[in-house]
Amino acid sequence: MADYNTMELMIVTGARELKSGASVAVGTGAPCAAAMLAQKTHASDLLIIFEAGGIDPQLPEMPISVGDSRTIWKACQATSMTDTMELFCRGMVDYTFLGGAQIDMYGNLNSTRIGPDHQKPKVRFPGSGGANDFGSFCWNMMVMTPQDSKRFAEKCDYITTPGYLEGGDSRDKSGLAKGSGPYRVITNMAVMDFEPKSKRMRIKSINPGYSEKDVRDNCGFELLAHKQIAETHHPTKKELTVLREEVDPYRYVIGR
Amino acid sequence: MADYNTMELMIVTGARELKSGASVAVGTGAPCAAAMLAQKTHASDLLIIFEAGGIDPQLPEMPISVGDSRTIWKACQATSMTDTMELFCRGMVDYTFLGGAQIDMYGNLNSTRIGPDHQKPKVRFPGSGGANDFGSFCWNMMVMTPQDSKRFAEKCDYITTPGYLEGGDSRDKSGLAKGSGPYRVITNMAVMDFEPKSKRMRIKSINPGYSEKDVRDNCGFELLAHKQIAETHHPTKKELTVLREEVDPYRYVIGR
Amino acid sequence: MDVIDEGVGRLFTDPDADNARAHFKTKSRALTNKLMSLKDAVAKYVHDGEYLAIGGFGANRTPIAACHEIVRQKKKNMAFAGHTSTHDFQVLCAGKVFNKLDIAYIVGLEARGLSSNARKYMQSGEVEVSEWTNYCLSARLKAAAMGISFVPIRNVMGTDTFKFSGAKIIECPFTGQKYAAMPALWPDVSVIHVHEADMYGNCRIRDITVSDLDLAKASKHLIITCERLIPNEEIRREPTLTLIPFFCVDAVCEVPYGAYPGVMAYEYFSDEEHIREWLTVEKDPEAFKEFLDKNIYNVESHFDYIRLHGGMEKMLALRDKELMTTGNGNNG
Amino acid sequence: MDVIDEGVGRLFTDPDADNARAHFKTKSRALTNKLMSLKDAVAKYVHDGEYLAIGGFGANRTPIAACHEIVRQKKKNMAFAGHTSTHDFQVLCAGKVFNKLDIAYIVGLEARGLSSNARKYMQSGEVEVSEWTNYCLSARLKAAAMGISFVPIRNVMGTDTFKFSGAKIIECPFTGQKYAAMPALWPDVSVIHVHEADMYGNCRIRDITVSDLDLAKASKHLIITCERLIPNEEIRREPTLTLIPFFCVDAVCEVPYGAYPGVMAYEYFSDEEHIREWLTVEKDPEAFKEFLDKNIYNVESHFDYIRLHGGMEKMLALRDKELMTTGNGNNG
Repeated sequence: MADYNTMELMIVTGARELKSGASVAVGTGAPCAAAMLAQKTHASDLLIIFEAGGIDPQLPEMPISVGDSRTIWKACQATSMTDTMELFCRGMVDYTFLGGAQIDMYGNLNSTRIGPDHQKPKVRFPGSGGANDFGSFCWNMMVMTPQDSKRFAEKCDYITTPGYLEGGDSRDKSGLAKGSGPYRVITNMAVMDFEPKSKRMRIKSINPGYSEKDVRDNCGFELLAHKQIAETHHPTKKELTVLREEVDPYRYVIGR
Repeated sequence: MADYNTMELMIVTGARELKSGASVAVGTGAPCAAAMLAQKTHASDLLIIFEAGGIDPQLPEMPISVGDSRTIWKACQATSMTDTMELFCRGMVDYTFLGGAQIDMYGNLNSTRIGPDHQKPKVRFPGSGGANDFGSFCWNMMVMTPQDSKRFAEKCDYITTPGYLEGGDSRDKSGLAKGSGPYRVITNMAVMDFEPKSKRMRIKSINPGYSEKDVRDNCGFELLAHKQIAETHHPTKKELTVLREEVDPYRYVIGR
Repeated sequence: MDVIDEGVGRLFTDPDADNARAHFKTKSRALTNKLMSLKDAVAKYVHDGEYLAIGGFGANRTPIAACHEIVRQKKKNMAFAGHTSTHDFQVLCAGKVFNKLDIAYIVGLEARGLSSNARKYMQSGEVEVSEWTNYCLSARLKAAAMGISFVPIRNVMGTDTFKFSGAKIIECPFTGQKYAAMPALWPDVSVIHVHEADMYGNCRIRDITVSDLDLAKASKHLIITCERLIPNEEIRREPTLTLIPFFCVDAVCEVPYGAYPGVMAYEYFSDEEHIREWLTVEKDPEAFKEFLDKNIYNVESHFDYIRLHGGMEKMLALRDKELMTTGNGNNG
Repeated sequence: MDVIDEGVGRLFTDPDADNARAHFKTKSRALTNKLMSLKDAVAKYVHDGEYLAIGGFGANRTPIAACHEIVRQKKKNMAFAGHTSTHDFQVLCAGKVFNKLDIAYIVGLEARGLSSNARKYMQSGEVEVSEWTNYCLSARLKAAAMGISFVPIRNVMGTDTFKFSGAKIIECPFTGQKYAAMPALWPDVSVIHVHEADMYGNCRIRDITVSDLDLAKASKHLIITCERLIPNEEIRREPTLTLIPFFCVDAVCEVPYGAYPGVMAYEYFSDEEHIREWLTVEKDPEAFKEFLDKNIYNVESHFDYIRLHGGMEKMLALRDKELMTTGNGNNG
């Protein structure tokens, strides 16, 4: 078994979900690392999109902002945010990664506030940014996040970004794009997907070193589970080498 | 009295309506000649817009098409038709010139068909093109046309482009942009404007060589008239010189 | 939704945004070589009965070579976007390619006059029409580009252009103002002519863009014809110049002078003499039949067509005319 | 119009299209010299209580010099578009310039962390907020650019982002699909930083354009800051490069390094060291007060600010970093 840390495992796990010939819209940090890793390993034809307008750059290093000049480095196109958002709207974006202060069993995300008073919140976060847009339109929205029972909440204080809303067919009925929605939740402990009918989060695989009990203890709601819970695959040596030497040589994201 | 033909008079009359610091959207032919003449005489700061995307060109000659390359010759911008149409929509276009196979007393225009059967018309014309858009949004829509009693019709076979619709406040009530609408009708015989309340066409001035009777005999509906009908001003020597030597040296529009 | 009024014109395409998304889900995002001959591209992507749109503005940066190829391959029963359509319309009418038509501007060639053959076809009753305006069709493409089933605009209200359109009148939920709702238009296939493209379909246009950027996004399949192929490295050197990105594109065809006899900004001016020939010969049906055989049906390629009308010497002369220079072209 | 549901967020601007048209009717279309100092431009066009928007993307091609000037002139009680707003938001919060806020992205500086002072201000209850998303605000500007009072889009439905917005849910008249109607946003004044402009306001941007092209159209008044002035002849040599035309613009201010300490594509990279200083010093209110005096209130111009942080040597180093070259800058 190779020696690696949790962040490395999450990035590798995220990268493996990205298919060649598909498109992914990424933010800074781990999502960007996952996309870069996928492109440099199994998915050379992965189209990377930055919401601010960078299309298919040859990233020389990790961007600090989804709109900084690295996102158009030797890119195929430097366009507008309106343009990239229209890509989402037309169904041209297959994957994305989001995060948040809270996530519930239907994959709804809170990145706006903690506390009940909207005009005077206890804790104010950045808000949607592009997250609600990504979550509304992307075919397969993924969440990459550390897991604990406060973050994995019975009920979000505020739903910034739609998951499956109240589950079942509530997302389709809301008017959001048909067939889109949460796809994977990748944590330090496990990988979850969503049960097709109820749209509730369920355990798909558990990361090496963690038990089902760990996963359930660190979740504020009841998780469903696949009949057969697998063990999350270890990163390969090649994946780790590419991640460490080509994607994040200064270990900004994967840590020291 | 200078020696000039009717087309020259119409172009000069149209040009005089165009103010410096204003904007005009023009087609090919006489409208373009009028705008060029205005720009080269009293209205050096007239902004000329071509609907296909040409913004403020330094026209080296008359364009053949509102989208040909002359319309972007040394222009300030070569943009899209969507962009120029948005200029109309936002209220950034002051003047335009239109024509048509028929015009009625409210300035409604037909450039679509003659005959009752829409799917199998007796005579098919090009249709709206940008005309309905121009007529819907331009603050001051002008018509430059030869006058006869068939063309100046009691009722258009088909209203392609809105004038004041059924007169009175019917245009405002229709949903079209407030304060926009027909402004002048410039013919070989006279110049008309629109009575503010009824929005009916009325004689403002009569061209040299024509009588009020000529104007009325060559109109298929009853024209209102200003209390004092003026004589349309003659072109000045300077206007004629610029028109003939700089605007249309090959006499494409003003004829031989 | 309260619909206050609606036009009688039929919609020739489905405005449903989820159905369009289902198509775009299947479109490749891979950076693959899309080079093919124009002949193959038309055979592969232009199908009888489907909805066709043509980029440019009538005889300006219009893919006339592609229009000829569509006629040559005898495509039929198509629906067509008659949007700022002039010489392209004339060519497609010569082949009776379409019998369903969204009209903004047809039949005319602006200052050049009217096409008698196109007019005859439009007066024959063979073509089912819906009426729109230039901006209506631009807005319908914009809605499609935005992935929405309609966009509200403020023209056509109160006119027969509305009455014979497929638009509907609604009210703004914020102001109560009336708007004409324009249904999204997702063409099955479009052709756009550009100055430069790489083999993946990244395109540069040194000209007005008319509605082509929205058209590229709205089209389910897109054929690009280009004056010149350029390497992908050149695209990546200056990504701000890319106006159509590769993933909108299905086929890239290198067709120099592909807009001839129309104008291509900064490249060549229109061949007014030959366009006049089109307008004249149309008036005599027998002569027009011969003309079409000679210029379209019996030629192999756009180069053959150009050879019939002066070849490279003519192209140089048209370049001089476009640039207002005096080179070999004016002596050739 | 049936409104199915509506958010509780207040609209800080009037979405009425006719009222906007009445303003744009009065805007000059003349090609006049609009050059002035940034100080004069802010004094003339940025007014207490009005609605402000800032171009670029947070710390990318963002007119930070203008943000400093707005704070320096102690503008207050404004409404602000917190649209992809990061370091600009941090600067404006330092001056408490606004107390009404349309939020898409605020408080954070992306990968760099959060502004503790901005967060404090947002948790104080002093700011009235409406919630949106990046695309909501882009779409609201698009509607304004299109001269329409609303545009239908398909996000936010079912979430609290909708509930605390000023959007309304309607149905498509063609498909019955639900849409979130976004009200047009016409800012009273905006500032956009560009690479090159002429004295009339024709602008070139060699970068992603974010929402700036729609913002330029939507703004009732527009201040341009530019890295370089270029002659009008150069604009006319290549009109396809003009992204903002002169008649959208009210003031042109030549402000080299006007996006510092943010990044300007192909010109200079961001000064991460100094941005970190901002994030750190904010945590100590006393130190932050001194910092603001030193960096904003007691400086005359953006050049003075740059001199405080390394001057031309730093600018050369940031240029090297941006271009990934090794010139004098890395040795300076």
